[in-house]
Amino acid sequence: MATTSIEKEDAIHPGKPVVVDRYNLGARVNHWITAISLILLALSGLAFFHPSLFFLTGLFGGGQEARAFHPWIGVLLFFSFAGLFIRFWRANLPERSDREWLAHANDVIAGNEEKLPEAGRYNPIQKFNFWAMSLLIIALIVTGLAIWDQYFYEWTTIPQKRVAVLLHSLAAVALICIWIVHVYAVIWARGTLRAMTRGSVTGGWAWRHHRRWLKELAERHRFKGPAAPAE
Amino acid sequence: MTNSWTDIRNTDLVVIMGGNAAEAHPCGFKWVTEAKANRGAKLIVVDPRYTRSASVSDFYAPIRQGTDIAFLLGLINYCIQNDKIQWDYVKAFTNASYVVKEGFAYNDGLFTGYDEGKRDYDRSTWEYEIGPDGFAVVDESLQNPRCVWNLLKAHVATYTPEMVERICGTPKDKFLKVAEMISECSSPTKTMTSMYALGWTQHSKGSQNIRAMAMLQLLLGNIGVRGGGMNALRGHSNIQGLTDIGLMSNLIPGYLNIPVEREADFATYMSSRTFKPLRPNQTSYWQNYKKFFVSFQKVMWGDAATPQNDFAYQFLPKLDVPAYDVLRYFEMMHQGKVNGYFCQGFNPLLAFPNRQKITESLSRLKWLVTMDPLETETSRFWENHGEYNDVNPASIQTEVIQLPATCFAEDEGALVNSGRWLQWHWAGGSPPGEAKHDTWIMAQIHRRLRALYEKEGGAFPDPILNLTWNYRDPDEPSPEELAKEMNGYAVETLYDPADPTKVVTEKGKQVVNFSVLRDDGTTACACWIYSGCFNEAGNNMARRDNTDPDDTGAYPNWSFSWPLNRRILYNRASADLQGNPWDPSRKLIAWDGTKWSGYDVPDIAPNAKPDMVGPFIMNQEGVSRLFARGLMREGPFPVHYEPFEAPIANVVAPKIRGNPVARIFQSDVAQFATSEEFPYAATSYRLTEHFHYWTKHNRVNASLQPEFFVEISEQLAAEKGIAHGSWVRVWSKRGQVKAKAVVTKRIKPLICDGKPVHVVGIPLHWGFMGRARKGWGPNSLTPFVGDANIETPEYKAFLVNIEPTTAPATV
Amino acid sequence: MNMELSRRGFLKAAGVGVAGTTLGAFGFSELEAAQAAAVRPFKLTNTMETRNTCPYCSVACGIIMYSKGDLRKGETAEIVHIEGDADHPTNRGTLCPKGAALKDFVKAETRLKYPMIRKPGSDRFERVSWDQALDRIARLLKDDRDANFIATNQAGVPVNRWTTVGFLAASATTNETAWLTYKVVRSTGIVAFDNQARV
Amino acid sequence: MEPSPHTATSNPPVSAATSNLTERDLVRRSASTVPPPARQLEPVAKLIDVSKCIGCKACQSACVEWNDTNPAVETNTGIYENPHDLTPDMFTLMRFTEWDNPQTGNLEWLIRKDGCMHCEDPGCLKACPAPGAIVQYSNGIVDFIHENCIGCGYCIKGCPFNIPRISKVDHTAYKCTLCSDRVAVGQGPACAKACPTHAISFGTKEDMKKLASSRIEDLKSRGYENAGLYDPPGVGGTHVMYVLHHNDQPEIYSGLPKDPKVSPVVNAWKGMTKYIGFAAMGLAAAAGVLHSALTGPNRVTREDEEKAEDLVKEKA
Repeated sequence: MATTSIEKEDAIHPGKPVVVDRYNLGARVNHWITAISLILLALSGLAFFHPSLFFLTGLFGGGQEARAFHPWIGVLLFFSFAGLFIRFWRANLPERSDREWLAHANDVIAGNEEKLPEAGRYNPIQKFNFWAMSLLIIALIVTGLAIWDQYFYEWTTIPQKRVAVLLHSLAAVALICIWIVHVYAVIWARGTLRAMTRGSVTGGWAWRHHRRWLKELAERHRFKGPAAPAE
Repeated sequence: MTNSWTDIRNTDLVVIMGGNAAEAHPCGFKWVTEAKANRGAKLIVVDPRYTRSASVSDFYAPIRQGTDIAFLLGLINYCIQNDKIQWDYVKAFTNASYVVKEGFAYNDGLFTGYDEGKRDYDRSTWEYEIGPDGFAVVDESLQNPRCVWNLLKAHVATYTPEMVERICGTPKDKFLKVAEMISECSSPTKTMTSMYALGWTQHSKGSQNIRAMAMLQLLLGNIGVRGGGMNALRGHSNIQGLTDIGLMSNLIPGYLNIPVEREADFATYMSSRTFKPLRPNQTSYWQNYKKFFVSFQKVMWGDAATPQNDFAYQFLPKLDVPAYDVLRYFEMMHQGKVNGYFCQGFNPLLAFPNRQKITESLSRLKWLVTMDPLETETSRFWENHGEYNDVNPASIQTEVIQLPATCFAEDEGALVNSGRWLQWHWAGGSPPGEAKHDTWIMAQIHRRLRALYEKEGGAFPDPILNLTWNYRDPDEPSPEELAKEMNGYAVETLYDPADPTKVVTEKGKQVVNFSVLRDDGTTACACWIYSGCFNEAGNNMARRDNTDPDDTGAYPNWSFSWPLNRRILYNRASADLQGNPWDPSRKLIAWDGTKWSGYDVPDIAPNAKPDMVGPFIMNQEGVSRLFARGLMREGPFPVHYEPFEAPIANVVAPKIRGNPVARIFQSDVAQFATSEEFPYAATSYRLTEHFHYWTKHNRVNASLQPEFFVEISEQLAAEKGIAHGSWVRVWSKRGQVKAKAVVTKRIKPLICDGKPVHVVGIPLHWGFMGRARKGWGPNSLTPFVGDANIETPEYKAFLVNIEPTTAPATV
Repeated sequence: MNMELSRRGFLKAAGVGVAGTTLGAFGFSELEAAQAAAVRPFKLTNTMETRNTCPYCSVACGIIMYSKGDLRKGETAEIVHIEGDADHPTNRGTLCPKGAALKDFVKAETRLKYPMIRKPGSDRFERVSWDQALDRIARLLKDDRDANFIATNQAGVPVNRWTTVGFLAASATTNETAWLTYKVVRSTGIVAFDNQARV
Repeated sequence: MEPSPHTATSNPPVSAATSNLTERDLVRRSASTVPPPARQLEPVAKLIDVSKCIGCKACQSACVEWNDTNPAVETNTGIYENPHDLTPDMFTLMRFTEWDNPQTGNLEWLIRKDGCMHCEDPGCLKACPAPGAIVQYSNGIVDFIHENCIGCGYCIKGCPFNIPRISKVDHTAYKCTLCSDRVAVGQGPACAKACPTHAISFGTKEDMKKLASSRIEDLKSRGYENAGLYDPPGVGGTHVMYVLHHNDQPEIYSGLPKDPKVSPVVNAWKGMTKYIGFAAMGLAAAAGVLHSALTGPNRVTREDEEKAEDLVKEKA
């Protein structure tokens, strides 16, 4: 049984129901900064992506403002996501069991989790999302800098900029798709959102979705006081 | 210019040599491109650099600076050898057939009469043989060995294509191609125009450069015809006007002369100015000299100029030297012999050679007055600008008074262009601050000086106290009033000499033109050649009717062209001895059996018979001069002399350094370098993005060409380890400059007398005032020597050395 | 005064009629009421035109200066634009890079505005009034002329010259300025009189 | 005498003139659609005859003065180009190339006036995301409307000629407008009027093509057998055309593209990518909705909680 899927802050609060700490305050703040940045980036970026969405620049005060804010938000996103990455990259390393998990894709979609191998802190789809986001954000920041003419015009040639802007839009589309999956998954798997709001999940949620993680925590006696409140 | 800018459209071949019209006169150069586009004209450029003119040429030939005479005499030799001469023209309209006095000779680079001690000639043998009838002897068969034709033929025989290559560095095949193209214009129906500028004048033998081309043009029959001529592209907007009005040491307006000491009285002065015709029936228009002179004196001193006092002849100064030209005067200043100096719109600190000497000279003045619309380096010569003007203000005791003048946009009056058009312009803007018109400033200086003389008396106040000053507002004479003085007016009512009852001009009225001027004091006229510009018909300079019958390019009703609104000088020469145009498609004027008429004002009496009166009416002979008589100081024919600083010795006269009659001051001789010390041949020039030292004050032009640079060949750059765009130091025996290096294919080493010669090009637009980056001008490097006839400094050919360096300290 | 010219007649006169035709072909003869234009408003509208000549080289291109304010009505006039005069036979509206930027010569930051004097040994100019400057000049001239005027040479011939003060005239002043300068300078006996023609 | 036709040479009007270029005359408007124009203006063109150009930079000077720009005073870097490149304050630039003609052995100094080509199929307009920031009039002029520009620089990527530049001052894109304000009142562009040698002419495109053919004939007679007109079809032709002495190798003129077209990358970006992008995002969202509908939410059950409690009890 691998041990890497446990984070420092993870802990079980015995009680009824069992509550499991999943994300501490730092992780949650970090996540939400990232999330808000991403949403703002998507809104401003989509405004440039297609004329029918140009009205979205109004959210930022106008086209000039949207154009000016977008790359700075991108920089924020990059560093913010880097924080998440440093926190969670270990827990997202692929494992042998992931393959077996994925082999039951039908059961994943159908929600027949009982038929799946027990997942660790993250299941393979989450891991995929994590790595895809990481790679796409790197791609976006690199291509974004290449087309950030205000400061980096001289750094690239125009043909490079053209490729960059194409890749940037493709990467953004991909990222948005992944984001949609991510958001959907949170909504679909009820009880998930509180992990990023209150920082904890119920034992049942952990049992259902990340049983191996829960077992491991229990195994290692990562218990904290009785029924812990949110904080 | 003998012709006008708009006439260039009529040409078949444009030769740009000694100039760079595309860069220095772009809008005039338009007419070259028009001739090319519409007539299939060709353009030849001969220049040490492949210029922007060359970039649109049909043929480019390189030449070493300062060797134009060899090239041009080579062309003359080619035309003679290949019988490419417009014979009818040459025989009828030049002095080819005139027989020269016994005793005249040319040997080893010198003509007869040279005095090495005086650096001057006794020119008495440089004359025609005068027959018993008092007229010059001619041999129309051209057989006489002493006739001009045969002397010329012998004189130019040295300048073979091989010799041209040896002196000029122009490859023989390129020279021959140029010669072939040019010689085609000996046909009466093919015309070549010569466009030159300071590339020919700024040499110690500049006048002879121009003469050499003029001779070639005469041999080809290209003077006085449409699309032909000798076209001096003058540098400044009114340099022609200031020359015409004679703002020079030795001139009176209209090319009259200030007396010299030996002309103690008026009679003596006039005795050498009778201008008797040298051939029968000739006009010799200068016979009217006295009319023009007396009318000038009348306009100056009015009632104080009377027949009894020889029209105030003694009010004029008399010269003890040929001229107090600027080189002489700065030499005097340097010697501490000058106390005060005025610079009116002139920037000598950057315009005169050997800047170190200029700075020292200005520092020895007691006072300096500058009048300019802009900050000039001259008015701040005492101010320290680090390396760019390394002086100590505390040690300079010159008082400097800087007066703000208006610029063109705030000023009204006429400017004379290269084509002699007097174009009136109007003011459209208000002057900044307290800036004043030059006319106001000059009037104030006069009025205050006059008041002091009235009050205190003093040295010979008469010419000041009697100066005509009857202007409506004595504090600021109006441009119209001044223009009317130049046109001239009747002091007394003028009657027709042929019919004394007939009034020609009422007293006080403007004269119609100079034909009515008198030598008895009844007319006043400031500048006879301008007469007609502002007569009773009004201000003819303000005319703006641009109709041009038959598209000849004459535009006869646009402004006024001196003399008499004539657009092409010597236009009588456009027709043959019967008065028919040499080229019917380019008719200018023609003889209809009783009179001359056509598109231009005939440059001859309208009833002068074509087979009798020669076209060159200002010459006593009535013909043009291939042989200049004694009018040029170096000799009646041009000779190739090297610049004072030359990379090789004179091939045709190895013992002679420089021009043997150019004036040199003893203090400057030590500062002439040899090619051993300073191996590279430098030349200076303008760039199209700038106008002299003015436009560096202008944000737009400063951005178009921001920083001082020098141009060198890739070969020299490699030899010296100079990188493209890096800093170099260029120094001569007189000073140094630092500049960016433009390494270019457009300058290539030339092989002269077997030796490679590297050219260093130094443009002239930077100083330490204004908007552009600080820099230097080539005058930090150039030698203090001028042309033998007119003292134009030798800016175009001198020696320098060059090496990589670091950027100047920023100030 | 300078606009009573034939300039609108130039198209006919100089055979550039095609230009007129060309313009017609753009549809400019239609003068229907237009919607708000997207293009920049034409900046010369309601300016004053004055004919002048480029002060640089001797091609002497015709120029038209556009100003706010009319000098002829005694108003202060500010030049806002300068362009080639299309009616001029030589330049036909064209201008070189210097001429095209003439406005910035007129408005250069280094235009002089006030008389200044730099005292001997000083490192700066000081502003003075015109009267102070001109009286000073007249005094300097008078004193030097009286001290150094040469009335006769050794042979007793009147020569009436003054060699210790020189006058260097310009190259771009008008004929009228040149002539007045000539009068004033010549009347004093100054012989060191020269101009830019020599260089 | 004048070759005809050429630049409209009459002096500009000073009395109020009606602008002839209105929104009604737009044929394209960036990031928007326009109704078909009520009238078709005659297509115009600027013809730059490189063989007549003397590189004097009068066009640059006139352009600065007319457009009230403020180019910087830079340095000399060993070349004649100044400013060193097009800038938001320099819409046109003389580019100089010293070229040794291998056939003749002669040096040729090729001087090309660079600036907006006013493509019939403008890449900048195609790339522009801001509605109405770039417009094209039915006479062919492609103009930037600064009020609508957001300064994103997409036009730079869209342009096959590397022309637009973004101002660091107002963060909008600048380029030659073909002096649309002048053309609108019947004047030619400032550069064409100033050009001393009439190397720049302006008129109807048809007339300019005729003028070009007479120039090409002249050049051929002078030995430039490859002289020709540069009116690249890859961008639908341009409303700024060149007469080149060596039309077979336009790239020797400071890199004038031989067969310019809007980059396929740009076409992919502004074309397929949009559809694919919307499709992908839509699919992702739709998949979610569908999945949700089919499977319903994935809820934690009471049983799961108990299991967890059991586990905790067991291990605690």
